[in-house]
Amino acid sequence: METLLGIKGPDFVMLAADTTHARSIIVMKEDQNKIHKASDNLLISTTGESGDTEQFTEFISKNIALYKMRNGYDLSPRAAAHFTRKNLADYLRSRTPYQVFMFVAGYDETDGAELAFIDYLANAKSLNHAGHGYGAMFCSSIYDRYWHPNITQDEAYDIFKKCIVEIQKRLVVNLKNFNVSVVDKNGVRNLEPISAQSLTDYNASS
Amino acid sequence: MALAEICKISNASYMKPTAWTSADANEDLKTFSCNLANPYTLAAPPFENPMLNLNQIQANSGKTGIKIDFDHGTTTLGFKYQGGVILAVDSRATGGQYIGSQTMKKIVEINDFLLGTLAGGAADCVYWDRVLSKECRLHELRNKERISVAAASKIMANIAHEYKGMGLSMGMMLAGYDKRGPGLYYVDSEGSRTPGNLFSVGSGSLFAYGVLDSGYRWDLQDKEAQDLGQRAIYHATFRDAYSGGIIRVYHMTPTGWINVSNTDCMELHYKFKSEKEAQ
Amino acid sequence: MARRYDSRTTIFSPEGRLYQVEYAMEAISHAGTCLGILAEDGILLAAECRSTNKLLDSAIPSEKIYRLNENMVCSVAGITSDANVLTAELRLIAQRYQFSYGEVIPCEQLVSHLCDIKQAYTQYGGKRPFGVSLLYMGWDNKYGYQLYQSDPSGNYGGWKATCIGNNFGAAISMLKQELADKPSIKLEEAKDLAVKVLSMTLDTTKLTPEKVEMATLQRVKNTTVYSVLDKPDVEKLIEKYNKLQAETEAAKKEKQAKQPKS
Amino acid sequence: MSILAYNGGCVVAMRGKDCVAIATDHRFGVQAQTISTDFKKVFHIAPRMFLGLTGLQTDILTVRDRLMFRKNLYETRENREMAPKPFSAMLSSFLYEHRFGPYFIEPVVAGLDPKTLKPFVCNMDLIGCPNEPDDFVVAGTCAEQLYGMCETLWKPDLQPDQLFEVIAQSMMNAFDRDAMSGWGATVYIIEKDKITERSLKTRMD
Amino acid sequence: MSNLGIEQFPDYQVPGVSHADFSPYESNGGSIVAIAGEDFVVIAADTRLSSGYNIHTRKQSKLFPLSNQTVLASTGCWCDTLSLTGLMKLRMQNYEHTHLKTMTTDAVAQMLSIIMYNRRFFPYYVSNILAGIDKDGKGVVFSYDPIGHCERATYRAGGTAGALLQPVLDNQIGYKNMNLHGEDAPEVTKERAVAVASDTFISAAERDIYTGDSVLINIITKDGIETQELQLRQD
Repeated sequence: METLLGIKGPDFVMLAADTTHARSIIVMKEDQNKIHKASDNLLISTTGESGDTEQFTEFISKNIALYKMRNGYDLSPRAAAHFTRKNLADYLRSRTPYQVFMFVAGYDETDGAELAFIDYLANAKSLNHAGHGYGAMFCSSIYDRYWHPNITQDEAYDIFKKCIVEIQKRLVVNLKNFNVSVVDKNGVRNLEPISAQSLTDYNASS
Repeated sequence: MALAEICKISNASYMKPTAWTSADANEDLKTFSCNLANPYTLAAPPFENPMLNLNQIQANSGKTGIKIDFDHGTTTLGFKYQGGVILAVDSRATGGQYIGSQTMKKIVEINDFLLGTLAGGAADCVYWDRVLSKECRLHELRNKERISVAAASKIMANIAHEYKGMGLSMGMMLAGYDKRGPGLYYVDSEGSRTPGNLFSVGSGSLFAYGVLDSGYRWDLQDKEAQDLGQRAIYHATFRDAYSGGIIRVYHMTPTGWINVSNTDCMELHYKFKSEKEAQ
Repeated sequence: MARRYDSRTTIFSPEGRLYQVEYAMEAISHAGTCLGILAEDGILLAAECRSTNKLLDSAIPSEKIYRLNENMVCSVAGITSDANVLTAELRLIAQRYQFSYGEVIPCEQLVSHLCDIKQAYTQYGGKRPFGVSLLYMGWDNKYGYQLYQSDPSGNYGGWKATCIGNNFGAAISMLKQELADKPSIKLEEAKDLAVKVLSMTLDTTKLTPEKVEMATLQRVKNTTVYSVLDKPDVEKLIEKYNKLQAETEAAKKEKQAKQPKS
Repeated sequence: MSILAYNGGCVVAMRGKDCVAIATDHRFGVQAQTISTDFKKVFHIAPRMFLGLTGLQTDILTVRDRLMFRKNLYETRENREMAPKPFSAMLSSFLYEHRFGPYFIEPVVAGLDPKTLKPFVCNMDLIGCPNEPDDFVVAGTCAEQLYGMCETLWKPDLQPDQLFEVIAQSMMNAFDRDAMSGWGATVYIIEKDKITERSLKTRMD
Repeated sequence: MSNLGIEQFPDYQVPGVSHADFSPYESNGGSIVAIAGEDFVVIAADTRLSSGYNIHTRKQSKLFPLSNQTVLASTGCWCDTLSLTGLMKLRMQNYEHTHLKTMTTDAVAQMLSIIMYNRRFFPYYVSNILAGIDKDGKGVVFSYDPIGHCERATYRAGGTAGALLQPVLDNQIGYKNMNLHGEDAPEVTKERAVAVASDTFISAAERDIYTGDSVLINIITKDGIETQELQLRQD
């Protein structure tokens, strides 16, 4: 029941992920960070089968780090996304398929910003805005409404606020808090988390 | 007819030598189209769990080649605001993945002051809405005053509850204007009935909610409210595969309903697109 | 004395040498010469092609210069059959990378990957090393134009210009002399230089187009263009070189003629 | 909801007079939800050859990558452009290797033979049974609708611009009757000396 | 159906055997098309009746003239079609005897919808298209889903090749996706309607094994029904 959100701007990619870690009906943890820093120009955010998420994310991050150590330069975000998808697709038809929904997001001078949407079947697509999980289904129409090609980071953050107000209003599961991170030319930065408190006076329709 | 003697069926009704009398014909006529006389009585199926059986038949449509797909309609919304009630719907009917129609009328005009929206099984909604409009007309004749939205929705809820578990699929909103002011009820085939200010029903409703909630206020002006309803349905048609066609907007005012617009969502898409590019 | 140590490819001799590797280097130095020159607007590979038998079917485009993938070409010196195995392996490595990462393999990674394989033959497995040295020219978006050379030991290095095969030592010193002063040269100059070096290293005095294969790699409108010079172009280059050579000959004779008188 | 219809989408290819046309829709969806409206299911494999893949999107990407792997090797080894006929044979054997755990895709190959410039269209089922008609091939969730349209509109020896008109109308009207495909379309007309790519203004519902 | 079968006797359960349930329906194939113009309507149906891969007959009309202004085309499970059309004729005869006038097309359309819904829990497996001239003399087409959801349209295709035919009608009659440069779609003439109906059937016969042999075309105008026949491929 977790939710991931992603927005790509001309020179940045912003990700938001809820921080609820639940097992069956119990919320075990409220500050679970689901956005993993794979390298200083790459973010990987994963949700899905508990266990699979950490395993696969670390497998990919370690391989990307190894590539950097071996060659002295980073994998481009597009190549990292392709590499991730290929591995997930290989595991799909193996004895131990991984059931994970992911975003691979990064920034690179030559390729620019890249947001790759990957689902558990290893269907993958580079998108301008996307979401994983039931909560994200409410947000796709908000993205359509408010996203535009040269969006700034503040506007993107504001769109996330609108989405999270909508999720907290309509989704049956209570996702109290969302972590937000952004990757751009000066690397990876964590922004102010968006939670129910921080949205109390926020008016979505303004 | 020796065999008939042995099996002792020679004097059964279907073995009568005489020709079919007109009484028998009428008897058959009554049994096979009984719901014409009394709309509540539908033919009983020869098995007790029609929902399970119908689903099974639809499931192995691949093997048997029998493809029974009913028309389903999928994105409808309605909300109350200071100027009355706005209803907005799409017009796509799909049987499985095949688009049966792009011009279905998913808002059923029950009477001048009552509208019903249609989501889920198209035939179910249309049939029972027709029964409801009959009941409402009878109410007016009996009581010399228009039926309240609450009472009308109660009739529909009771009908739905009567057939609960038999496989009816309806998710409808009843909007109207009566002495208590604008009324909006959600009634579905599970028999649940609740009043409310804002509803969206159908598989496209998730996408409609996104835009609807972020734009909805009680003090919207009429034009703003109509555009909001239309825009919310447009976003549903863009994202949901089972929604599309023409976006119909109705406005329930104190003096009855008005069909505000019937716009093809293709025009809307390219209009909104150019507006955004202009920004 | 050394004979006893050279039968096993993976054994060091008392002087600390791997004879099989050195013998391989030796074999290569008798093979047809290949040289590569890095220019600022492209790279050049030139090779002396020894099998000029008229009966040969001209189906195979060239037996010294092989294309590896979109952005890389290599030229081989040594045992051609070994070379075929290595170039096939190079092509596979390149495609495996493209399959995993969705982009073309950077030049250095392809070369280093092959050299790991070559090195394995000098340390375990008991099989003889590949008797092949290769020159690689390529382009990638990390370092632009690159020229690499690798030898049977599995060692590789990046070069501005280099040569392998027959008379490679003389060729390298000539290249060093020609290029030492200039920071970088144009591809056209590189072609003339290549013809000059080749004619010097070839045993036969006269250089003919059949004996020379030349290919260039350039980056035009962000696609890599690999073109093999056909016979007439090589002809023109050789004539231009011969004319230049004749003039310098004449000038030198004249200087000699003037000098003894004084 | 068969797995071939999980992501939706459709491709059609037609033969014309010394030219071929291949068209694809743009939808990438997961069941009812449309995720993206710019996923073209046709890939430019060789200068005069296109490969269209419909079905499960993950297999579309995997099959494309693996075929590019084999095609690149073929072309570097042979040092010449790969012709559609051998490419389809390669595709067919590649799919049959997974006979008992197949890739859930329906491929369409369209192109001109590099030497004879003869138009070539062919499609296969998910285990590589090749079908090479001389009129048109269809694949995707609205195959029935496409058959109806193509059968009615297609004529032999169409000129490139007529072929464009026929394939565009066939595709658009077919996927307007299918919930799972549409959301934009692109047509590629392949002639001996040039390839015209035109995207169509379609319904986006 | 299933509870009458073998599931009642667990000890007869043999693992691995797939029990072919008694299916109450059968698809007898056939396709139908209807196109309405200003004052006429064309309704056509093929004449092949089949079951599985066998052809019962090549000359079975699927058009049921209910009155001289209304024709019902019905394909699918032939037994359901017969009982449904029988019931319709019976009711219309009754209506005529009680009201001394034939039912208008709109009334027939509504009645058919109610009658089909009567079998909501054990539906008729039929694809119906009703065509006729309505009370203001205009050509009209009504299409139905198996449980009677009725929708008025100007053109419609149904039956096994419905999915093949409908997009062609959208394009050729509805002029969808055609750039009409502003002015609205030209009125369909009788000749064009018949021509398009025939062409669509020729295409359908190519690709759908249940459609073929010949096409019966009824052209309904206020002065009655005119019939034409078109030969199709017989394989």
